[in-house]
Amino acid sequence: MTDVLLDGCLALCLPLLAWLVLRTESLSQAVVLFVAFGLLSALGWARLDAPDIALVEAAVGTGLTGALLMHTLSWTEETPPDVRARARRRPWALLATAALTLLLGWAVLALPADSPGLGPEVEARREDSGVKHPVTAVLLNFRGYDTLLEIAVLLVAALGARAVNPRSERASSDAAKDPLTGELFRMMTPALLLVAGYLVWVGDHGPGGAFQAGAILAGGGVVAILTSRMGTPRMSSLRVRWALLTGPLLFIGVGVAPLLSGRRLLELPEKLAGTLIFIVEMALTVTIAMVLLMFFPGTRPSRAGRGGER
Amino acid sequence: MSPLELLSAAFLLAGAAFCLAGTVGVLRFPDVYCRLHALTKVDNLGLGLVVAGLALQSASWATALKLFLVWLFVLISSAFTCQLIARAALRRGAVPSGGRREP
Amino acid sequence: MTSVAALMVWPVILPLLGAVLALLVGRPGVRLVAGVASVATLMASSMLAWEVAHQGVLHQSIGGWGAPLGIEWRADGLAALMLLTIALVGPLISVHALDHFGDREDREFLPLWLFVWCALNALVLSADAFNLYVTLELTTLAAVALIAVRRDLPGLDAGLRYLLFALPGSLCYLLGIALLYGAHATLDVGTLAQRVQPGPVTWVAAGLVTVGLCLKTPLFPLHVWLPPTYTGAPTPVTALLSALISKGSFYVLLRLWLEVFAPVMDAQVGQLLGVLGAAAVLWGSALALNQTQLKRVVAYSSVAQIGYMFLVFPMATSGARAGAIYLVVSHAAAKASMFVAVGNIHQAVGITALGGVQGLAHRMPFTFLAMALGGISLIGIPPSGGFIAKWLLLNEAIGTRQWWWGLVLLVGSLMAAAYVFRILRGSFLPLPPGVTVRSIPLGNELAPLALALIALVLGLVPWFPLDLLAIGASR
Amino acid sequence: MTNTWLPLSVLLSSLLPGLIIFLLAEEQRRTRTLLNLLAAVTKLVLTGVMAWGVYQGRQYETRLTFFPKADLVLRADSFSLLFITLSAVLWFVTTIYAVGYLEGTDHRSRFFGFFSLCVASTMGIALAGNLLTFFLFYEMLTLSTYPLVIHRGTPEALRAGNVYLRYTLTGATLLLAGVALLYSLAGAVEFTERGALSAVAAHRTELIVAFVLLIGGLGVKTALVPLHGWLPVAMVAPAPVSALLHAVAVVKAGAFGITRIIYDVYGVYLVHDLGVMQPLAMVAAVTILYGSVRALQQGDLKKRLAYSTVSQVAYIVLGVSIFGTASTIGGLVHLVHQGVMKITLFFCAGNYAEELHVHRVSELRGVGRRMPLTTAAFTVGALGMIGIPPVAGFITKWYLGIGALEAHQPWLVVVLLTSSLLNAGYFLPIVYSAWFQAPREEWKPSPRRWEIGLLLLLPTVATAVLSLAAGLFAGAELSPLGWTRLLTEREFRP
Amino acid sequence: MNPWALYALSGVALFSVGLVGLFSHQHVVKRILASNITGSGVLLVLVALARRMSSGPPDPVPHALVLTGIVVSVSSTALGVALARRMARLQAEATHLPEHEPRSDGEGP
Repeated sequence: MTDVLLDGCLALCLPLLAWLVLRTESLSQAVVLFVAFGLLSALGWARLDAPDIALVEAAVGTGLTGALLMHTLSWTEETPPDVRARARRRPWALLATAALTLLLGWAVLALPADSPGLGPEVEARREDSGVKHPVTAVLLNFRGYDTLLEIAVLLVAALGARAVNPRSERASSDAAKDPLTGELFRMMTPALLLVAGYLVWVGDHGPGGAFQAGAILAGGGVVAILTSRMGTPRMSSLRVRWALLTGPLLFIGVGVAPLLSGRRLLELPEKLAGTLIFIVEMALTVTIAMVLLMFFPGTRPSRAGRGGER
Repeated sequence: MSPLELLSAAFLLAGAAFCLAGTVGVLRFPDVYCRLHALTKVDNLGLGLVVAGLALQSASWATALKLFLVWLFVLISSAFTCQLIARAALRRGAVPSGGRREP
Repeated sequence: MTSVAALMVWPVILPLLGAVLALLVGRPGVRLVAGVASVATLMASSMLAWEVAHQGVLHQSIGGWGAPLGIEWRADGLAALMLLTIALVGPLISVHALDHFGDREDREFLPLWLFVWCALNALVLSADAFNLYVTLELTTLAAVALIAVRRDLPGLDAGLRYLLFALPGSLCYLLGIALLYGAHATLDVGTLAQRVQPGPVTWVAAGLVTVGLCLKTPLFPLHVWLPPTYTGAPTPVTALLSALISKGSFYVLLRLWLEVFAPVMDAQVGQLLGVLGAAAVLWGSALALNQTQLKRVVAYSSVAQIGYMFLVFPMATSGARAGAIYLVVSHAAAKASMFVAVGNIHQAVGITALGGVQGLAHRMPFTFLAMALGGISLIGIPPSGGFIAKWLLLNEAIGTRQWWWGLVLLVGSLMAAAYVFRILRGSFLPLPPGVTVRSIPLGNELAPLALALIALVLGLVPWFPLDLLAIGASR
Repeated sequence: MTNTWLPLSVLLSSLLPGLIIFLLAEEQRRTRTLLNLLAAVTKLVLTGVMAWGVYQGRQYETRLTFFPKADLVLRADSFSLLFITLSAVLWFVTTIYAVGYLEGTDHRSRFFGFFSLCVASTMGIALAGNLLTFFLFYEMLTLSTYPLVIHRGTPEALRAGNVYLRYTLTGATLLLAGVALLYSLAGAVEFTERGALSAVAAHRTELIVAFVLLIGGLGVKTALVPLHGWLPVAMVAPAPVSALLHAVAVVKAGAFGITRIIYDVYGVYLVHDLGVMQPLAMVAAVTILYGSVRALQQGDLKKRLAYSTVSQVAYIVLGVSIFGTASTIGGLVHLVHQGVMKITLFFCAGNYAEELHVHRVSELRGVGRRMPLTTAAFTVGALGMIGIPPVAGFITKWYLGIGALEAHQPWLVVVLLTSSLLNAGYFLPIVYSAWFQAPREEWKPSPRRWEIGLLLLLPTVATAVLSLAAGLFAGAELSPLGWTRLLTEREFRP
Repeated sequence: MNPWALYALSGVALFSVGLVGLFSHQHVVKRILASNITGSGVLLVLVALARRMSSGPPDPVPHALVLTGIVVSVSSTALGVALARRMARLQAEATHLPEHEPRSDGEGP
């Protein structure tokens, strides 16, 4: 009974919150509401027995995205007023939303109510995949090719983001000397590394994996960037490029290597599969962390700083 | 209900009450510094109580330890976040209101 | 598995590897790496096409897991033809881009283009509905980055516009796929084709997939983003967008529609798509006629040409399929050559208005020859790939007793002739005084010509692509 | 025994030089001229060989795969040879003429490139062995003539180009629709003597619709009223272009196409049976009269010749759309006769314009003393157009008249006579004033300049001689008339 | 009603809210937010569909798909935000310093 109440509440709150996010006139409020929305949906994932997703959602979908959007607002405030969000009343919007929801809901309710999906198939072949956690098995082995392309997506986004904002800005050097944040990093860095390593390792048999770990690592880095302790990693640095690209290269190598022995792309030998997946995941963790960091182009120099710059 | 469960329930309820109080504080307090105060101090306490309540119910020590770690990390991060936000506010010239609500 | 099926790996992996290595080597070697990767991918694509032509449809299960669990690749004649098109048209555009961009953009353009190439090849080969989503997204994001690569205001605006239309498109597609997965517990296109039944799930899913892909392609009336995006993007990128990237989503739509949805959908839906296509032809052509900027004329022409492709849906015969694909391929070559030629003109005289072509026919003969040949293909006059496509569609329209689509084709051709010759005829006028013509590197003049010649050759030996297309065609 | 190379070679003998000429620099005058002449001579020789072979009953066919189920066919039959020989001969003389005419002007590489493409397309049209192939070359012809029409690059030329395109592309669209309709009925209809559609003769409605579309499409280039509007406007093109357009390439391609449709696609019996012949004959008759009347009103020499073309080409259509051998012979032979005579007239007009800057009819007074050979050639052409023996035009009208009577359509004789009177009305005054009126001041024959350059004069005289010869030796076996009779007898063999 | 159906309907509603929002707002940030919401809706539907059997573990395939989906949506958000930021900056420079051509990309990546 309480379960249904909780689920119902959550299921109702999510769209309402989403509506609010879009209705709010103030952009910063909207972003804050969006973060709240993300956390609430992470709760939803957890309720649906999807702890992997809850983790990623909380860390990446909400944490990093929220930070990114918040960070952007500090720039787009300068947008001329005519492009600003205008809360125009659109009576058709509500109507359209309702109609669309009904239409889609009709289809959703017509779906079979108790399909196991591909669960049994995954279960049957899980032994052969080299990992015990079914989600990791799907992600890195059964559908590893998706993941390979997804890494390409990340690289492209990082490349694009760096291409348009190539400067790696740090507001002021005195911020870097701030004892408080220095202390924070001294405390956090080992913990972050530990947690990230743990998440990759645990991904073998439980919720966790490269994305979660990469997100954790990136979280630390983002705080460093936002507090001006660190510049955004730059593509011009060879070390950054190696950190970014070792993972993909390794992944491609592991994917292509089976071809040499007459196997198919990404057809990992059963005995080695677990080890190979672990190595690739370790390397990908670094890649993912780097990519996520590259999304943050540093803090905006304060107005006074900008004045001095010119 | 065993005493342990009762205790756990009490912790959880108290934690929830603190969290509620913290939220009310964020909504009602007049300036950014007071709100930070409500957010960090009260919520941390609330979370601690919730963690304690859950730890009492947990099956193993390992789980209890993980719960405790969660609290610890939140404590650290909220302390720093609070500090950072307050400093940013100060730099932008937000003046403590001295307890009065702005009109 | 046979080593032949392993050939499918390389058209996807080589550009990906090339992109990663190009990023890694950075400034000094990026051109070299990209060049090697391009040649290698071209060879891989040709070899695969050759094998398909001789051995028929090829399959491969990635990772060896097999259909419902793993991801399947399928290379039929259509896929082989698309691979060849991408491998011929794309590098020619990128050759033009090399001179168009500076050193800095090169380092970003080349890896991004290789990512686009990888994504498109992956898209063409994939037989997995979700994998198609990932390839679509990879294409989109790489395209956005390419559009904005010059980081000027028009480019950024164009990139954002494209992103914010393409994203909901992908999401609609994904929701449709989610519904299909919910109903049939598979993502494999072939298996889905066997399992779909008429019913609300299929209808709504088909609607979502169609709307999503139409947003990305785009089909009238969802085309509003196209003209500003095509105009704002750097010209080589516009060429890529129009010639190849927009074809990716159309390809997916064609595949899913003909293989999965058409048998269980009401014929009226096909008619609706046809009506929208016809509207796109007329509306796009009419607007192209009213533009004063050279690039906008060519951009609006894309709206119209995409409209033709949608005429396949009401007819839904193998002949119409061949016609639509023929149009996809010849339009890729012809439109790329037009855009690249426009880029040359802009580079030479710095004028973007339609009148800028005045007197240039003799200064830039290859560019204008390319423009003329490309234009002929757009109109659909022989000898050109465009004519073959139009001919096939026209025959199907008559054969299926839907002569009104034939009428649309013919009227559209006349309108196309009007806007193409509007560009061309100005070039015969004498050069206006005060205009200086900067010289263009020979490579930049030859790139559009080579593209136009592809369109021409498509009109001269249509039996080869048509034979190839017939391999693995379902009906 | 079938020769597969010759038809293709005939086509390539102008296509390849055309493509090479594009690549030549403007200054490479000698190379270009040499190439042009070499190509023209090659084509003449090849055509001669092929004509002799066909006369001996040999087969010439090049077949290339196009679609999986339809080939590109180039085949030399007796009808195509009629047209090819005409084109090859006239191309040769026009090339010489054009070299002289364009001496020292801009963009000659472009001109001669498209000129060769234009001839190549005409060759393709003539050799096409099925409807699809015919259509491909027909469209190529449109594209390659457009740059010739707007060659001068003046706003007026561009406007003319627009009109030209509007008409021809609309025509092409109609033609395409017709071709596609027939294709869906009967495949890539091979041109066959006495028709290729007997298998689908039951689809009367479709066949009639297709016929109307095809004739509508071809009628544009043929300049049948009311589709003739482009022809007078296209007069802005340089004289050799006009000559070629009127005598060989464009207008003739249309007339040739109509003949092919009636005799080798539908078959004359089927067309007769469908009841579409009579309306076509009426359209032709109207065109003949309308063209003549309009020609009478023109003060501009080239415009007058243009309207005369409208009227003269309709003779061909009239001939083939009357059911009967004699009229068909008249129509087909006029394909050749009109070409030779009209090209003579255009050469003359070009000579007058080039040498004396005379464009209007009224300015031709006394020109005969200044340019006697040109004027003599003009006179031959004009008399031929009117139909006065022994010039070739007489043969045409004679056979047409007999054909009309054979077909029991005496009203057509009235049309022919009226038109001849009108022809005389607009040609004879020119001839008269050119010879017998006092020359204008500035034309006093000077010792330095008599007549005009040889490159312009020789082709003019040559074609005039040909016009006369075709009439004088009409009885010979290999004369146009003899060839046409052979052809017609096969078509009407039951 | 089954819990999965509740969440699936909620996801569908999110999708609709986001999609309509995407096309009814002008501001870039709002539109990016809307597209994120749309994406969340789709992913929620997928995860809900994985939980349709009341007993046993959920279907892991949609979970993997959703993980991929989240990464893709973060990537596109980041790219969109990067473009928006650059645009805002160029516009700001154009309004603040009209006499200067905003040319500040001295440093390559």
